[in-house]
Amino acid sequence: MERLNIEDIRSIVRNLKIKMDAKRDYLIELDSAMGDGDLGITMSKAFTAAKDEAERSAEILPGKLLIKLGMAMAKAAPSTMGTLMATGYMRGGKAIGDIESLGTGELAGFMDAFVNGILERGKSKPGNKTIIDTLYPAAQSLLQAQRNNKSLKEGIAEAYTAANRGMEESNQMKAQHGRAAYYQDSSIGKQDAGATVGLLFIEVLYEYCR
Amino acid sequence: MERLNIEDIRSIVRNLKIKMDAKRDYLIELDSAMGDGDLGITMSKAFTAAKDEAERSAEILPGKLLIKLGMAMAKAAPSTMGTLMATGYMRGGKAIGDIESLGTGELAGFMDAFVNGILERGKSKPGNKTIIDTLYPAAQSLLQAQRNNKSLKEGIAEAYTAANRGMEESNQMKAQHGRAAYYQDSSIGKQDAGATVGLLFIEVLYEYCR
Amino acid sequence: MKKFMNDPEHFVDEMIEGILAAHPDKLAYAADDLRCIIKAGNKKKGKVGIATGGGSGHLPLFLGYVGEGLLDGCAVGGVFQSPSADQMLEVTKAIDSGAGVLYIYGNYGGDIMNFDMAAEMAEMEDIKVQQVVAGEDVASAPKGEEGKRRGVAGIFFVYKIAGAMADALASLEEVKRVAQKACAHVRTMGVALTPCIVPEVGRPSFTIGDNEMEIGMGIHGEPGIHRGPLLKSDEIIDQIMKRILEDLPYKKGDEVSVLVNGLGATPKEELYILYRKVQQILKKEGISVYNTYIGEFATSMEMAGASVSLLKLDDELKRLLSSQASSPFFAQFQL
Amino acid sequence: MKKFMNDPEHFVDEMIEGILAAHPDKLAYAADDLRCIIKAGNKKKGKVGIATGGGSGHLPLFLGYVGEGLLDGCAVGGVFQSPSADQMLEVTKAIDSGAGVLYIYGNYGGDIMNFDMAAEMAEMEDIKVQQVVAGEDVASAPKGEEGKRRGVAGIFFVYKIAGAMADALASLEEVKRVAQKACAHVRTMGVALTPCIVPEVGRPSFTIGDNEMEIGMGIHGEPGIHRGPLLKSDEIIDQIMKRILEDLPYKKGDEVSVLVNGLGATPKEELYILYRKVQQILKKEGISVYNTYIGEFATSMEMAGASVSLLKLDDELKRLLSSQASSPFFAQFQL
Ligand SMILES: Nc1ncnc2c1ncn2[C@@H]1O[C@H](COP(=O)(O)OP(=O)(O)O)[C@@H](O)[C@H]1O
Ligand SMILES: Nc1ncnc2c1ncn2[C@@H]1O[C@H](COP(=O)(O)OP(=O)(O)O)[C@@H](O)[C@H]1O
Ligand SMILES: [Mg+2]
Ligand SMILES: [Mg+2]
Ligand SMILES: [Mg+2]
Ligand SMILES: [Mg+2]
Repeated sequence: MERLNIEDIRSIVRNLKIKMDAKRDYLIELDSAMGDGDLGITMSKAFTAAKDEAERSAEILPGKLLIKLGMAMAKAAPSTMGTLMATGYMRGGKAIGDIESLGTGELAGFMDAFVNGILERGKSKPGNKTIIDTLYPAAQSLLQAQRNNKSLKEGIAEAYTAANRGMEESNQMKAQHGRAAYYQDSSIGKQDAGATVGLLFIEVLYEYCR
Repeated sequence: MERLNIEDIRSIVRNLKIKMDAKRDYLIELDSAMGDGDLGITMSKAFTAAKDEAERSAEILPGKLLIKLGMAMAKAAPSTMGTLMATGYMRGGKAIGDIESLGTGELAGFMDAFVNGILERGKSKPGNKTIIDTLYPAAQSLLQAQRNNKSLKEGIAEAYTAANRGMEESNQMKAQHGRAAYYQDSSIGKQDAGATVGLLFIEVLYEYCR
Repeated sequence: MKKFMNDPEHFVDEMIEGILAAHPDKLAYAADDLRCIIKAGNKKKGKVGIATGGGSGHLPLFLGYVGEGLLDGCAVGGVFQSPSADQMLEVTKAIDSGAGVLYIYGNYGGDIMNFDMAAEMAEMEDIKVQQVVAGEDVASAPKGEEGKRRGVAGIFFVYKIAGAMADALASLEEVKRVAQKACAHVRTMGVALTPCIVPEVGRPSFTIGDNEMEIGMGIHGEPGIHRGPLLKSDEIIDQIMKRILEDLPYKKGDEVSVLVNGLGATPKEELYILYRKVQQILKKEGISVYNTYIGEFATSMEMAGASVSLLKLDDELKRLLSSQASSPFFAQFQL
Repeated sequence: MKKFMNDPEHFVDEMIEGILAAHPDKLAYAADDLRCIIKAGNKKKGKVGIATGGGSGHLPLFLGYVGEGLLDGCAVGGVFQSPSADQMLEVTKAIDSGAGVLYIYGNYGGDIMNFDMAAEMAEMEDIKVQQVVAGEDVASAPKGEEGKRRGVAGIFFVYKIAGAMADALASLEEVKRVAQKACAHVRTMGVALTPCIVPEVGRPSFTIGDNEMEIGMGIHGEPGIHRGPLLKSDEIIDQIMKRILEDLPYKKGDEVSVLVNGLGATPKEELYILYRKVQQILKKEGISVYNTYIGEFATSMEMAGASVSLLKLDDELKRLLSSQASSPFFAQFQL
């Protein structure tokens, strides 16, 4: 697969819902350790809403559809992660404009805007033990792949590797945002729930394009 | 010992306190099964108050002292059993008047008035699975002993036997009063906490005069 | 036993000290005894005094209803224990302004005996005393044996009605009459999910399975009419409302005030989920709701559970229920 | 999990249905969305609208403070979840009467992001919006990092003060100013004894030993500053008061309003035992108590625990605090 068209996006959203449902209890557990334990529920809700919206919507332009998915998620799951995800989809969708399919470059542009939207809404930056710490390396890796003219499949595979590395590194970070920040130094060494969601997000892309 | 004088009464009250303290948990358990589980606490409080009053009071007439003990108990332990006990002491003390010591006859008079006071205050009668079902047979037995000119020791021994028999019979009765009444038929076969207090009361007398 | 307390023996007295410290302009005590709570300030000349009393552990019952347009005094017992006749007498003496005193309390053996003793003593001191014993828990005795029923949360209505009547300077007989009318018009049934712990006992006086509930259980853990698996809340309310409605009975065209009472640990969120179904049933039955009270009105410390009470209104009861009232534990603007 | 409920998924909506059914003359909803709660009746011309919002499971927070002399609207989230920016916007539109809208809410990431989004959207619709984020839990971040502190029960004071100011038709800037002043003058610290269960999760999100307590724990179970064996209540208050007093600091000669808040399962009896010690300490420190609020003002469903909040008063705050206010969950006569 060289490019992702509107039907690929619908399939990926469906797969994201399946993945989040499957990881529901796991995310609850991670979020319970340093948060309020709802992340499994909200991610499952958010991506169910996104999938429903993707199926309902007759939209034919990827950018427009992605914005709508974000709006649906914002309504369905207004938690920290739900709101950040929604912001990411809306900014990412807006960034890719009216193109009909996504290759490495468009995906890189989408992910870059996605990450910047989250940074702005959450007033955070890389290194603070959040979802950013898996998504930002993935986006950077995609931008690099674009510069190197890598194929979509290659680009995503590298992004997945980068996200996995980000996940590992984030484990050693100290939480600065959200409920986890109250754990201060004792957050070091623990796995961040939001960063895990970021990794799962890239994982689904990777599994789809593999 | 042929007669109980004021110092005997002080000793018996002390022994009653010791007995109730020793049986605290047992009474709590019995009262928990068909009541609110406080009986061990209130009896311990009531007789501690009675003992303290007996030690504090310079009273030399048994009747007067017994009335004071009742008043002290009413203040210290105004639960069902505390109030009934208090009423018993006050009525019993009043009944024996100004005598200086108690033989079989005076004790029978005391116990008879004691029981009648409880019946009046509690608006109950024998056979309703209450403290009455151990105290009433004991009082009746003492009245009989008086008619037969039995010694105090003999009279009390017989009263203790009567109270024990009353205890057994009361187990088969159905509760009609207080919290236990809510248990209806399922109270049959269970041991009444108040009747147990009645038995302990006679038991202390018996052990003192034995 | 997870309680905020110091020595269990001082639980009640420290609680009262806290209450008096928090509301010094509203509450005071008589006869140098912290457990003889009375309204602060001057007595209203010619007003019937209303006294209540009962065990601690049920806040806002009982002393929480001492206030404007409510009660004048309360004898406070140990946890789940009656106060003493002595204490009731002291409260009676402190609140009597010559118009007599009405005792309103729940139908429990210990309380009855002590209030009886107190009434006898008060009469010896030339204070007119009348008594109204509230008992409206339909689960505690069958129809026809209403006199055996326990008093639970519905006593709130009796206080409110009698308090308003006394505030209007009605006679002792009149205040007693409306209190009795309120008693006759109110029915309650409850359900318990967990036990509670009496501080001095230190462990639950009964147990209830992890997935069990007991319908009809009393506020001291007295047995109810059915123990079984925890049902959906709508099903529980179906059972409770059926028993309440057919007991009085409450009929099509009636107008009621509804009290959904939490026993302690049950959150308000759940009380409103319960009320939702109560209201649906009343609507179906053609019974209209004048107003609602939803919250904690009679508790059992940290027991989880709830009860539903209905008061059938007529013009007089409605007028008395609507009047303004306030205490440190209860505030109502004129409805 | 012993809760009165039907399907956990409908917990919040059924709760709101119950609330609206119980208080139809007091509360309504906007935009055909039950979770957009507003005051029933007409808007007061020229009055600044005050909106709040936050997760469910904290009653009377947040919607319980929509009422006379208090707030005008509330966006209601799922249990412990922020409501959506959309819902906040709908509430904003419904309560604006031209004088602008003030958002007052607690310092939680999800709420901030959504209120930020809502404010951006409202401005696009030409509604003036200002925000005040309340955060006063001294256990949640050290002095010097006040901006990181969680908002807990003390937000009640901010609502009361801002609500009274808005009721007097002050401008948006003025209402914001007094709300900020209240925030600056209030400090809270709490202690938790047991966890609570989010209905849709079905099990406690944290555990705490049978004889343990956690001082400083947040209302969603956020970590506190010390977990250890359950101490006597006077010792707990000693620790809490020390931290609160030295934080602002509250000093000799100050006058305060005190809030002792129950987290859910803790009975009023215990709250008063806690207050008793609070009052003793304040007396010793030469800090006088203007009035007290003791009860449930911000809960975590069936969590056992409590918090203490102090509001340092000046003449303006005292005047605003004293004014009459009423909602289905809170009633105060003019002090
Ligand atoms: N300001 C922020 N910016 C980016 N990510 C954040 C921020 N705050 C929290 N997060 C992420 O959100 C995750 C928690 O999400 P969620 O469970 O939805 O939060 P909550 O339940 O507190 O609303 C954290 O693990 C972290 O990765
Ligand atoms: N009306 C009554 N007359 C005589 N005895 C009674 C009466 N009601 C209850 N009792 C006795 O009191 C006992 C319970 O006493 P207690 O625990 O003090 O009651 P409570 O805790 O309900 O006030 C019962 O076991 C019974 O023997
Ligand atoms: Mg979370
Ligand atoms: Mg008992
Ligand atoms: Mg008792
Ligand atoms: Mg959350």
